[in-house]
Amino acid sequence: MSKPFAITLKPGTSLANLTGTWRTERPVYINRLPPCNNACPAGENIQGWLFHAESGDYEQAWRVLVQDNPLPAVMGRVCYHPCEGACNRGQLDESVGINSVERFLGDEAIKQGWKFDAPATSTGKKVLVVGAGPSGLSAAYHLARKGHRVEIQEAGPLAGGMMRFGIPKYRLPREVLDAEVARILDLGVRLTLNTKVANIEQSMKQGGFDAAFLAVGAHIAKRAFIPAGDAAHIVDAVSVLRSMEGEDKPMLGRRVVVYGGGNTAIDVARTAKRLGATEAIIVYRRTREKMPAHDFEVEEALQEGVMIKWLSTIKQAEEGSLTVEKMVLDDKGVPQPTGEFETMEADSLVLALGQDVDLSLLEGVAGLEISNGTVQVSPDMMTGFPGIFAGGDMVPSERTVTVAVGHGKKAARNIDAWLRGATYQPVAKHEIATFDKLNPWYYSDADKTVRPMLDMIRRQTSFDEVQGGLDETNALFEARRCLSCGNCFECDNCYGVCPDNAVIKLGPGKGFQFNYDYCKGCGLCVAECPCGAIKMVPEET
Amino acid sequence: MGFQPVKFYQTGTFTVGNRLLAPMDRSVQAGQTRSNSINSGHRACQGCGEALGARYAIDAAMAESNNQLIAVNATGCLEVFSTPYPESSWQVPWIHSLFGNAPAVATGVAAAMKVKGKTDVRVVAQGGDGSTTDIGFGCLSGMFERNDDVLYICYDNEAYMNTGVQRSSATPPAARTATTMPVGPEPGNVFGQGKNLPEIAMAHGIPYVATATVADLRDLEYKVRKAMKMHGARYIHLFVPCPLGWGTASSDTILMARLAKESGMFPVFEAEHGEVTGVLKIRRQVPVEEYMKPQKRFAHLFGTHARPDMVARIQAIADRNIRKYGLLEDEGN
Amino acid sequence: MFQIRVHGRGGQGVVTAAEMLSVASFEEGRHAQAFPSFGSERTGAPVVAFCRISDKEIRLREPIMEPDAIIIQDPTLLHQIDVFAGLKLDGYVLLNSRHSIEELGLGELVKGRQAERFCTLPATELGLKHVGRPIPNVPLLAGFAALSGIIRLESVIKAINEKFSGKVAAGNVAAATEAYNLVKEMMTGGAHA
Amino acid sequence: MLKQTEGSKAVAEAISLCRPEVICAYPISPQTHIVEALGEMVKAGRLTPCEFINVESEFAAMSVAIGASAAGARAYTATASQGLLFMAEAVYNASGLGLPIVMTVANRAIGAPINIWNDHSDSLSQRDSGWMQLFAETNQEAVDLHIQAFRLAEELSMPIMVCMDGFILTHAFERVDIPSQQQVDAYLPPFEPRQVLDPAEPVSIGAMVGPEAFMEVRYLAHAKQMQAIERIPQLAAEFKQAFGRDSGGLIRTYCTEDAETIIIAMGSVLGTIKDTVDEMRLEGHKIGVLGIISYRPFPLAQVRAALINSKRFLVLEKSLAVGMGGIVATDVRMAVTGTGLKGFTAIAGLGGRPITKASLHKLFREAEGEALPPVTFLDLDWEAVNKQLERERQTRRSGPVAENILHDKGIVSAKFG
Repeated sequence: MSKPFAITLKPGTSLANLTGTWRTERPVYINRLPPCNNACPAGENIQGWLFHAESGDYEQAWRVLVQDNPLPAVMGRVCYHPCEGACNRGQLDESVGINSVERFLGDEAIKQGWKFDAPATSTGKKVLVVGAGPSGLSAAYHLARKGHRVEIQEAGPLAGGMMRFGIPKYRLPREVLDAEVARILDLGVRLTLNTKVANIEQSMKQGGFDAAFLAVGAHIAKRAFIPAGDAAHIVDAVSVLRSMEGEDKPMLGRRVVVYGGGNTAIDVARTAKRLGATEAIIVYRRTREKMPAHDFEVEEALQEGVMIKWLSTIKQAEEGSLTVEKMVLDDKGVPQPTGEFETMEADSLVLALGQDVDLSLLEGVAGLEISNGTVQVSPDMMTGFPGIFAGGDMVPSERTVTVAVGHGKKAARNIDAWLRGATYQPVAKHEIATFDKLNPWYYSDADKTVRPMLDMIRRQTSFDEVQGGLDETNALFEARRCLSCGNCFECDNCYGVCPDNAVIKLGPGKGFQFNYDYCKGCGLCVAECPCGAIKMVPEET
Repeated sequence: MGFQPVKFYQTGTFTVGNRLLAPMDRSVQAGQTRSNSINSGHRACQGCGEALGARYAIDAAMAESNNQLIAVNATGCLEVFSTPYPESSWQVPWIHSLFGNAPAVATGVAAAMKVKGKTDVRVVAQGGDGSTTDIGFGCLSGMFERNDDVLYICYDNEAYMNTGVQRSSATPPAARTATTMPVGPEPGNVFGQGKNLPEIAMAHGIPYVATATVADLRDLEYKVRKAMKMHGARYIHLFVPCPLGWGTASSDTILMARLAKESGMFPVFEAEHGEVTGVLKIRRQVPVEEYMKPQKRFAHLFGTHARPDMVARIQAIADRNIRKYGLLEDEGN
Repeated sequence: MFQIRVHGRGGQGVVTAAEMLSVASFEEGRHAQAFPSFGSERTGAPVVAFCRISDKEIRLREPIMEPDAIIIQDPTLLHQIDVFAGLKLDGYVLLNSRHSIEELGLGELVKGRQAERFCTLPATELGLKHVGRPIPNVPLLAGFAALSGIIRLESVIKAINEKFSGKVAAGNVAAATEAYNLVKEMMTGGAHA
Repeated sequence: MLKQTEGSKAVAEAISLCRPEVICAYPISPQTHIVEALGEMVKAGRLTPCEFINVESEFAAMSVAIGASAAGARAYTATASQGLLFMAEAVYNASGLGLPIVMTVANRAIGAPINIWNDHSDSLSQRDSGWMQLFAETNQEAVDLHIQAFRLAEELSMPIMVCMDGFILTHAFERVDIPSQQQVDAYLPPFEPRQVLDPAEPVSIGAMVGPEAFMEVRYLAHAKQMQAIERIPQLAAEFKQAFGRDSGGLIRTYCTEDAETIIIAMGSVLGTIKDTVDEMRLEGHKIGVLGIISYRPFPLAQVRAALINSKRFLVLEKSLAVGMGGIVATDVRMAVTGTGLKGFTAIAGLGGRPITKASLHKLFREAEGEALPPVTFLDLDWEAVNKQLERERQTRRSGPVAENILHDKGIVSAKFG
C-alpha cells in the first residue's frame, strides 16, 4: 500500500524519539531494609521468608527462616516479636502476625519432618560451645552449617537452657523444643549433658578445640534483702520454674505472692495458679505501664485470675503473711516509699527479681573483663581472650531467647571468620523502609488474624499450651498481609503507571528495569510504588 | 462493582499486577504482552494522565477485541503528542480527522466494518473533554441517539490543555484557567450548574455509560472490557489529571485522580440503558481541600486571600455527588 | 415547444400534475420538462408548476412566462393572483370548477381569443367520486388532453399507472376517463361554450 | 434505460448503480430527494450491502463519510448551501486526508437572507478545499458525472463534488437514460483504497504535519488535481465508449469555431444560453458558448484554447465575489492572460432569480458591442437598490434591507413567509 505522504504514518514509529533526554531525575530500583528485619534480634530475614509463605511455599519460607534462626517453632511461641512492634502495617491497621506465621512454619517443619541441609564442606576445625541454651544451640547450628565440628557441653540434664528451665510448658510445649534441638543435633553437633565446664582453658585444651563459644546463661536468682521470719516460705522464681521440669513439683501453698515485675514474675504467678493456688498475687513496685513484662503476658495472666498489686514493696515476710509498703512514683517515675503499710496473707513468697550468671568457669582466664556480673565482649562477640567468644544472658544485653539466638548467629559468623584468620564483614544495612516511604493506598484492608486461645478452665488448671497456632489458611492470609516494605514484590505498579512505557518487565521473579531511553523522569513510578522500592536520583550534570 | 472480586492477596486489586493472582485474573496492564497501543517516544508532558489513560483504555479494548480494533481520535493533546510527523506512537489503526467530529468519524468506520462484514473489528473513538463536552457534543449525541456501534472514551482533564489551558464546560468551578483567571470577587471559573456528560449520555438510554479514573486501573479495565463486550453506543468518561494544566507535580497524577474520587468530586459509577447499576465506593474519604490544595489552579482559594466560602461550595458539590450516587459505604446503595 | 403552467394550492398535486404531464408526453416519445416553482410553500399556499413539451431536446430552463396553456386547479386563486399572466393569444385554459367560464366572470378574458379553448371541469368532484379524495389534478390532466389534444388519454393513463398502483390507480383512471369524456362532450356539445 | 423522471431520483439511481457502501443523509433543500430515494432503496434491500445513516448535521455527514472512506468503504453524501458551509471543516479534512468521497451539491444560495433557490455560491465557497468540482448541465449529465466521479476520485484518492443546480435540475422531471448495472460495473471497478484502517496492517492516518512537510502535502494535493486535468477527458472518452454519450470532460464548446463572442457559464443555465445563441445565430451573430464542467481542477489551458480565436468573452456566473466581482471570471481571465481578449462578467441568477432568454438576448448583444461595464448584474432592480442606498445615506437605521426592497418592488413579504 503506497501511503499518502505525511498524512499516513507507520505505526509505533515514535520509538525514534528518545524522550529520555527530557529527564533531570531518574528513577532507580532500590532495596530498603524492612523495619521488621531491622528490629529482629535474631537478624531474621522476615520479609524474605514471608515472601515465600505468601505464595504458599512454606518449606522454602522455612528454609529462608532457618538460615538465621534454627528454632522457629520455639521462636514462634516465646519471642516477644519486636518485629511486629516495628511493622509498618501497624500504622495501617494492625501489624502483621509475623510471630504466628513463624510458629506455623516451625510447626509445619516438625510435622513434615523437614531437615536442615547438611554442611557442604568440613573445615576440620573444632569449636566448643558451653551451654545448650538458645544462644549455644544457635551458635552450634550456624557453626555446623559452616562445616565446623561442634560440641556442646551442657551442665544440666537436658538441652534448652532457659527455654526449658525458665519458660513454662503452657507457653512452650517440651516436644516442640525437643524436636528443634534434635534437628540441630542431626547436623552432627555433639551434645554432652551434665557436664559443667569448670575451667574453659582446660576444657578447650583437653578437647582440642580451636575456639569456644560461652553461653552459660543466667541461672542464679537475685536475692533481695527482705527481713523474714524463720518460718517464712521464700523461694526464687528460677528454682520454681526449674523444679517444674523435675519429678517433684514445688509446694507453694494456696496463697502465693510473687515479687517482681518481669516476665518471669508473670510466668511464676501463672504457674502457681496452675499448681492449684487459689490466689496468685504479683507485687510490683511501680505501675503497669512501667512493668517490664510484656503487656500481652500481663493481660493473659490477669485473664487467668492472677492478681497484681501495683506500687508496693515487700518490707517483711512472716509465716503466712507479708508486710507491704505503698509506693508513689516521683516526677522521674521512680517509686518512693510512702510510709503506709499493710499486711497481706501469703503461704509463700516467690522472688522474681532477676538472675545472675555463674562465671566460675572463667576464673583465671587472661584478658577477660567482667563487669556487672557479665562478660564484656567486643562487637564481634569475642571476649578479651582470643578464640573465646561469649553470648546470651552472660554478656550485657537484653535477656531474651531471641537476643540469645541472635548472639549465637553473630558469634558463629565471627568465630568462623576468626578460624579462617579473617574478620567477619557484615553486609552494610540498607536505609530503613519507614512508613513515609510507602504508598499504603495499595494495600487492601485486612485485620490481623487472631490466634486461638485455650479455654479458661484449662488455662487455669493445666499446663496445656495457651496460645494455639494458625491453620494453613490463616497463616497464608497473615503472610499476605506483609507490605514488603522497601523491596519489590512485583506488583507491576511501576510497569503499569508509566505513561511512557519506560519500564521493562523482565518476567516473574526477575523484576523490572527502567528504559532510560524513554523515561521522562516524571516520578509516577516512585509515587505509586506501594513498598518504597524505587527512588529518584538527580541526573548527573 | 468495578472489578471482579478477587480473593485477598496482599494488595487485593489495587495494584496494577499481583503475582499471587492467576494470570487470567491479572490486569491487562500487568501483562508482558500488553499491546502498548500508544508506544514510547510520544511527546506528552512528564506524568501525563491522558497518555496513561489512553494506553490503559486502548490496551484493554485491544485485549477484549482480540486486537481487532480501530481507533478514532479527536484533535487535542493526545492526537498532537502521539502523531507529530514523521512519527506515530499508535500501534493500532488510528485516524484523526477534526476536533469536533470523532464520534461521527467512528460511526463511519463502524458502518464500513458492518458493510464489509468485518463484524469482529471494533471501533473506539476518543477525545478530550473539550472535544467531547463542547465542540464535538453534537456529533456525540448523534452517535448515541443512533446507537452506533462505537465505544467513545472521553479523557477528561477539565480544560483545553492543548491550546494552553483554557476553560471547557468540564472545568470545575473556581478553577484557574487562561480564560478564567483568579481575579475579581469570584476568582476562577464560574459556579455554574455544570455539564454532566455521563448523565447526558445516560439520558440517551445507550447500553452502557461509565466513569473511571486512572487511579483505579482494574475498575477502568473492567469497564472498558465490559463495554467492549456490548454493542451499540457506549460511553466511558475517564478522569485524567493534567500536571501542566492543574499545576501539580508530575508524580502526583494518579494521586490527584485518587483524591478526586475519594473526595467525591468525581463520582465513579456505571450505568446500563440509562440506569445506574453500580458505584465505586469511596474507600478513604477526604475533604475536597486535600484534593484541591496540591493544585495550583485552586491556589487562590487558599493562603493569604483564602476563600473558605468557595471551598465550602465545592465541598457541597462533592457532598451532593456522595448523596446522589451513594458513594459512602454506609449510605446505602 | 408547448408550454403549460399549472396553478393550484399546496396539497392539490400541482407539481405532480406537471410531472405526470411530462411523463405522458414522454410516453408518446416526446421530450418533456416539468418543474415546480421551487419554493418553500406549505399546504394551502398558492403553487405553480410548469411543463414543456417538445419534439426535440429541451434546453431552456427559464420559468414559463408565456404559456400555451394554463391549468387552474383551484378557482379561488382567480381573485388572488394573476393566473392568466402571459397567456398566449391562442392559449388554452382549463379551470377546475362546476361553474362555466361565464359564471366565473371570465368573459372579458376570453374576448379576442379562441373561446373553444376555454373550459371548466368539476375535477374536485371527480376526484372525490373515483378516488375518494378531493385531488383534482388527474381529472384535469385528462380534461386537458381532451381540450388541447396535445397528449392522448392513453398516455395520461400510462402516467397514472406509473405514478399509482392498485385501487388508487384504478380510481384515477376512472376519474381521468370520465373527465376526458366530459370535456370531449362539452366541446362537441358546446353545452357550456 | 430511458426514463422520464426527476433529476434527484435519476441521480439517486446513478449513485445506487455505483454501489456506495455508506451513505450519510442530512436533509437540506434542494438535495433531499436524492438521499430520500437512496434511503428507500437501502431500506427496501435494493441497494445492498449499504449502510444508510441519518446523521445529525452536515458536519457529521461528511465526518461519517470520512470515517467510512478511511475504513475502505465507498462513501457518498449530498448537501447544499448552508449545509456545505456547516461541513466546511470536514470538507477540507476529507481532501486533506485524500479520501475519495463523492458528494452531490445541489447548488443553492447562501444566506442571509435565507434563500433556498439556486446559485453557485455554496460550492464555489469551497473552491480551495482541495475537492474537485464537476458541474452538470442537465440531469443526464448529473447522472453520468456521478459515475465518472467515483472512478476519478478513487483513482486519485481525492474527493469530488458533483454540482447540479438546485431545483432547476434536482426537481426537474425530464428524460434521462439510466445505465444498466452491468454497464456501470464494467466502468467502475470496486474501491481499492490507497490507505485504509485495518487491524491487520495498522497505520496512523491524519498525523500532525509541521512546517517541514506541510507545503509538500499541499503541493501533492495540487498535483493530484493536475493529474485530474489529464484524466477527466480520458474518463469522459471511456465513458462515451461504454455508454455512448458525451458527458463530462473539462469543458464543452458550442458554436465557438467562428465565434467572435463567447459566453462562458457553468451548469444548467447553459441550456438557456444555447437556445439564446441559436436564436442569435439565426440572426447572424457570431456567438458561441463555452461550458465549464470541471471547475476544479480549472482547465486553464483548455479554456484558453477555446477562447483564443474569439474577440471577446462574457462570463455569466451564478456567484459573486462580494467586493470583487466574478469568481469564475477571475479564473477565466487568468486563463487568457496575455491574449488581449476583452472580457466581461455578468453576475446572474443569484438566489434563484430567473435567467431568461429575453435578458440574455439583451446582455449578449451588449457584450458583442463591448458596451458592458466590467461587471454587470443581470436584471438587478436598480430602482430598489438605489432607493435603499439613498435611505441609508439619510438614516442610520433604515430598517431591514430585504424587507425594504420587497416593499419597493411591491411584493408583500408575507407571501414569501
